[in-house]
Amino acid sequence: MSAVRDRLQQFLAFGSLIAIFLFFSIASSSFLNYSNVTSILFSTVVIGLLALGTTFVIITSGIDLSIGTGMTLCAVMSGVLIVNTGLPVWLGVLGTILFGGLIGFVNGFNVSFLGIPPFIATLAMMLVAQGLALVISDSTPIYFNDEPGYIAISTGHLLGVDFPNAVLVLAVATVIAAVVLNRTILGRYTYSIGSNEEATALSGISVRKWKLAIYTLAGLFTGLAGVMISARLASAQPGTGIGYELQAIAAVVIGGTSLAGGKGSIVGTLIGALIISVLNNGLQIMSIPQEWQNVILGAVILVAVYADMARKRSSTV
Amino acid sequence: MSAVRDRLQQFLAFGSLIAIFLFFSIASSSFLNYSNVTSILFSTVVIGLLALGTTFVIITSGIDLSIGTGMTLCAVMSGVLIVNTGLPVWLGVLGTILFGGLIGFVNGFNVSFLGIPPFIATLAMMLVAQGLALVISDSTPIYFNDEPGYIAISTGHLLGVDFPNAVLVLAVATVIAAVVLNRTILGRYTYSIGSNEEATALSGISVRKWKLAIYTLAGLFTGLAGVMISARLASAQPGTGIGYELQAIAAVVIGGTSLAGGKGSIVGTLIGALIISVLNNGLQIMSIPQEWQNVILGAVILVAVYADMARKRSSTV
Amino acid sequence: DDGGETTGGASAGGGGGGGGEQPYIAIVSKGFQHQFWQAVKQGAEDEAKAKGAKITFEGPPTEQDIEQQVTMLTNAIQKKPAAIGFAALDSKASAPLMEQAKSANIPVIAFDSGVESDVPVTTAATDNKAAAAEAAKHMSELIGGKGKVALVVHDQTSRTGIERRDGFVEWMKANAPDVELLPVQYGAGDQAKSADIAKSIIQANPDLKGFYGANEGSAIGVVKGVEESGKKGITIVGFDSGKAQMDAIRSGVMAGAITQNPVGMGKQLVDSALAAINGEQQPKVIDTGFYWYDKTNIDDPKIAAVLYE
Amino acid sequence: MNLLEVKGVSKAFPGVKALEDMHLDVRAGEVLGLVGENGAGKSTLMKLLSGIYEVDAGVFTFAGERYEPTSAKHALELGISIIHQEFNLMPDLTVAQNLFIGREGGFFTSERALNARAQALIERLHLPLEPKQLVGDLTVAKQQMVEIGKALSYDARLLIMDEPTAALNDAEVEVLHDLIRRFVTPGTGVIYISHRMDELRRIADRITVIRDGRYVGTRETAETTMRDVIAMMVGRELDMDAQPVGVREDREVVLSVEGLSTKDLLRDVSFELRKGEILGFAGLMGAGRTEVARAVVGADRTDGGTIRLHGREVKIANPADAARHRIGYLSEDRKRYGLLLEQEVGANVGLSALAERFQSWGFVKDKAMRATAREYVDTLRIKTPSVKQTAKNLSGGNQQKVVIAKWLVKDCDILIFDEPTRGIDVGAKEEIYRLLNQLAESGKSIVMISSELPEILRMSHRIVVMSEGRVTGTLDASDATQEQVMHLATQRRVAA
Ligand SMILES: Nc1ncnc2c1ncn2[C@@H]1O[C@H](COP(=O)(O)OP(=O)(O)OP(=O)(O)O)[C@@H](O)[C@H]1O
Ligand SMILES: Nc1ncnc2c1ncn2[C@@H]1O[C@H](COP(=O)(O)OP(=O)(O)OP(=O)(O)O)[C@@H](O)[C@H]1O
Ligand SMILES: [Mg+2]
Ligand SMILES: [Mg+2]
Repeated sequence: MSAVRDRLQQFLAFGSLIAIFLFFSIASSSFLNYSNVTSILFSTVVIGLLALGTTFVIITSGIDLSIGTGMTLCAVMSGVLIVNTGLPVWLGVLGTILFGGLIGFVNGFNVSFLGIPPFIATLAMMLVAQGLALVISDSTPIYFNDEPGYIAISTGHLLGVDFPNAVLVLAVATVIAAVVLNRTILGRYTYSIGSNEEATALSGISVRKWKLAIYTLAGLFTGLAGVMISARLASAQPGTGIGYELQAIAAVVIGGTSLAGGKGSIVGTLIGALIISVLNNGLQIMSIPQEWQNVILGAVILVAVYADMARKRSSTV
Repeated sequence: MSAVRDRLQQFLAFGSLIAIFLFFSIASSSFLNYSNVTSILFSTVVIGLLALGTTFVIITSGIDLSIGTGMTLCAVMSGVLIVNTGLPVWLGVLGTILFGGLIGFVNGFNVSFLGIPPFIATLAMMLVAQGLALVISDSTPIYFNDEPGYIAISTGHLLGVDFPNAVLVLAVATVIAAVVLNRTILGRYTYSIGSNEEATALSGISVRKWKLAIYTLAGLFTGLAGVMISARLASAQPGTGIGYELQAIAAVVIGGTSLAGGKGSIVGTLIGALIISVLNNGLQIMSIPQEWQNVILGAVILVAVYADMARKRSSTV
Repeated sequence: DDGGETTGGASAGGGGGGGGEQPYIAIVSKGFQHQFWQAVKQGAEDEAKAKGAKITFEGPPTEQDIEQQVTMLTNAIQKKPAAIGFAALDSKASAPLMEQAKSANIPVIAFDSGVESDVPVTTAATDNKAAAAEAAKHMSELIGGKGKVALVVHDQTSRTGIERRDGFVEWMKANAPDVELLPVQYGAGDQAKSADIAKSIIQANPDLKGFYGANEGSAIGVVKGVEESGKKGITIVGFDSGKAQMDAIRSGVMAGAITQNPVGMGKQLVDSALAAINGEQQPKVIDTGFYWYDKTNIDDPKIAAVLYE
Repeated sequence: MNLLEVKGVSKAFPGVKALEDMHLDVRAGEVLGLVGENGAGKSTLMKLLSGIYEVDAGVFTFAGERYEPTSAKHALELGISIIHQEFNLMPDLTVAQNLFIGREGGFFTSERALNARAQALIERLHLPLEPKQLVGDLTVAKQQMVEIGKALSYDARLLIMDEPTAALNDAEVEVLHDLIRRFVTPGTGVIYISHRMDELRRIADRITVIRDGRYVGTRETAETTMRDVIAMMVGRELDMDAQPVGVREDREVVLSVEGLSTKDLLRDVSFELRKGEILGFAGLMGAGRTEVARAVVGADRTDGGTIRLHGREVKIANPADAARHRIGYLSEDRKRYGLLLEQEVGANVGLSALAERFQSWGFVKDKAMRATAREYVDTLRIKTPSVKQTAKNLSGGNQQKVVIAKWLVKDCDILIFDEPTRGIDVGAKEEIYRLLNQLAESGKSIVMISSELPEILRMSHRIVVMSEGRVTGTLDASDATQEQVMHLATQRRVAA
């Protein structure tokens, strides 16, 4: 009983998510129904995937600014592989995810072997990916309209009843991320490096190699996000991507992962991402004038995090 | 002699700035001349001011995401005060800068008294400021065309010969920031808090109050940036601002200030801001196709920081 | 080879064949990555090639980046081009730079929307407000003059955003009293975000009759949102072209859209610049026009010529 | 008159009663020694006195008045100056800036004036420091000196020192004791916490003993023996004669280091380590012992020198390489280089051996890891409610035991222990000595760097003495004396 409560309280903003959800359910009759809830989940997919990957990086006390445009570059790559080159969908998807891994690998190399601060290394990658997406695509969207199998990855209904596959993908990815972070040696070292990098190194662990692995892993999620967004839009849009990184990082941080490293959880990240999309959806459903939406969004995020922190503080000390 | 060299090497990217500058001077005949150099300086002003203020925050190991839209809100405020209310220019400018201070004060309060992580507190402020700028201005630009005195703050020529006042403002602001950071106890406590917040508190320093002061100071620079951008554009543009925070933080970090706190310098920040604007200017002057500009920008930032770090490393280890 | 001469007013197809050194035209646009601006760039590049001129084409990443555009224009002036093409994000903010260009003896051609300055030799633009009014007219006809209509616009402060919103809203207010307009929502032209907005609107307004998307990203986003929500019978009217929008129109998901003539605008821009370099007289304003297209006329050669994929 | 009185003070943390009905008094003009096992509650009491924690129950009386500390600032203003067990320094600031933080005098600062003030203080207190050095670049011992200088520079009435000598060797301890004696006047008093009994005998006027958060008793130092005090502390008699047996001359040389140099300090350092041997490293502060250790395990770059394992030359570029060659290094600075403060005890104990002992197919075997951690919590008597406790909530000495456990869990052939017993109580020390002997018996080789000469003399088979970055002699421990070691340790480098 109390163990369960303890586990829940670990996740900084869990109570707030519930509160926000309840508020909208009461405030608007259009909020709480099957199709709106699935559409909230659906709209969480891309940010959610990016946030999952970047949770690892942030727990090592790094940061990844390249996920937004990196995702776009992956989407373009997917277009090149599947539409332009004509690879079968499954192979193209695999290739795209691996390409995402490559982006992460380069970030990881720059951070751990060249010793560039993560902010700069991934900022540089953000710019490079943005440019390359335009160069490779010739600044033109690549359309997947002739690849229904690809589009179905996002909007198909494996589980029937209007439950889009994209949500399934997010769910599976979340489980994988949680298992990797909590149950594997990679996850354990992620926390160790973030807690005390020097102590970890002096414990005989090859911190550089593990960091490389962690950034590469984050890159795989970027690749998957690239697949999911291009499948949803049935096109790779080379000019987009900027801004997604901030939203994903925000989801991670709202979910209780500390930018100082060493602390964080996958469930927290998912909750953070959900808080953002529930708020966006609820405010729109309630037809709040848009210029006020941001004001309210900001205030609610502040209150949500504060309330959960206060609750946590009072219950443990 | 060696003291001078030591001082220069403190600034992570100084050598790189010189190298980049020399490269463009040789590569393009339109680069090295009085009017282009002033125009580079001119284009550095806004990012530079934001970066100056946020240097303090980052040295405390905080971060300020609200500077971009905060600046916009200040610009709108300036319009309200000067154009709509008809205050004299000097009073309006003062009011705007103080309003920036208020934004910083609220950030500081949320961070130090409510204990909200700086990323979240300033993210919330970023959203709120964005919304308020639109609400207050009714989503319409406010024009200063009838206030030549205001516009002259940016584009006038106090020093004659095509040397815009904005550059002067940046220079003065840099000196003030440097003096505050290096020669006052506010600066000392900025480093101290970033270096070890707990130890600073245990030394009998009221960390919360000083953090409040530091965020407020950063806010004053945001207010000044709001004045400078609206004077330059002869208008307050309520929809702008997003993206400036990332550029300003990038300038700070490229200039050698660590996001982990405790380390950094004003001169470094100025160099960081200059690197970004020299690169942008040079690439445009050389008529590099735009899709390649970002690729090159990213790569050069990486190499610049790496080169300077390698140089530094071999000299200290 | 592309037949369609520019629409609208008189155009001065300038003579300047490329003798000796090619004249250099620096073009600073409102954007770069969007398909609309890519089409303008395409038109300009083709024309420059044909007429023997050299161009560069630049624009800020979003239509909010006014300061960045001003800096781009400053840098363009530094390069001492033979002429400058400029699409102002804010018609007043760049006025001082116009003077600077003038004192450097560089002729300026404004395009897409005007500048509040008499420096530009000519302005090659379309009337966004009139175009949006045209969209409103078609929307009203399509839904029988009554019902709820929602607007998804790319942003609330850029000129194109404002004009494409206001043109639509004002026409409806004036001519279709029974059409109820929902509060305008802004999706930054991002397809995914616009789709999410569209779905929320559908949730909150099950009786929604029509959707208006004010640029390509918004329009396609609306199409996605409607498709994803599974809701039938909503009339969608869009703006701009692009393959996805054309497909949506062909398949009937979208009723129709307004397109401007970006390729023609780019072509006109280069023509006017060359004419200005040669000191020829030109009209102050050159209207590059807009068109309503739907299933019925999409393959019409005249329309097909102004659409871009 | 009593300067400070503590009455009925209790403090509990989740799962731990750190203090219960504690009482104690400090007389004006005396040094009160405070002793107790690791986790007895000493530091907690000091943190209550400085306003870091709030008491659950009980009262403090300071100089005759009720004292309810609200913040560190409050304590300082009343004249209570504290050196905490864990350093509270700003690594990015200079020595001078650290010494006078909060007392710059005026809004504008002058570096020159500050350095002059610092220089004056340093000279007055005979501290081996320079005002302009960055504190982050100092060794632990020098950082400790900065803390001492800072605490003494306040015009305090009560000076509280929580294990100020844990990182110091005998010569520096003497310097500190002189400073303390000069500090004590009829109006001032000192609380001195230490695990070193010989030191307490010399400096303390009275000794108060606490056990498990409760007051046990107070003795006049002159009228008691340290054996009694220890018995009060641990509640039993200690068997204190663990001794390594026999010299290991005949054994195989496992590690041989030749001509090791670094850019900054080390010059031509050579030594050999044999199988089953405990090799002590002695030297004064800054002699370079830590630097040798770090260079051997590849934590710092070297400028020359060869390392041979079992006669074969090896390249060790980083600690991971060292681990691959089964060499482990325990750092003298547990907080900075040893612990994952935010992680649980189990994760800390299992960290080094994670890859080889506690995983299969990449999945962590948490049960096995916690079970092992529990074993070591028992053997080393680590005081913690469970192995899931966060490391930072442990007392200093218990944290030290956690890092020791980390290296005991990993099966290394060569262990380099840098100040392994720093902050560990007498009883637990004996336990650790016993374990080290056991390891040596079983054929492991141990380098033991320590600033406590008696410990070195008692535990080592042979002793390497260093001074100013060079090895000045190697002694056979069976006939080495304190004087011999000190003689070698103070050999200056001959000026060129
Ligand atoms: N913040 C905390 N949270 C939980 N438990 C704590 C905390 N601080 C101290 N404790 C516990 O309180 C007890 C007393 O700790 P304290 O640090 O006072 O011991 P100590 O006597 O100073 O020991 P040492 O000699 O090892 O320094 C220990 O069991 C410790 O684990
Ligand atoms: N992490 C470090 N960073 C910078 N300098 C260091 C560091 N560690 C040691 N030094 C320098 O190396 C010198 C030797 O210190 P070292 O710690 O090796 O001596 P030691 O014999 O272990 O003495 P101590 O008892 O002080 O630990 C010191 O003068 C110190 O300035
Ligand atoms: Mg203690
Ligand atoms: Mg040492």
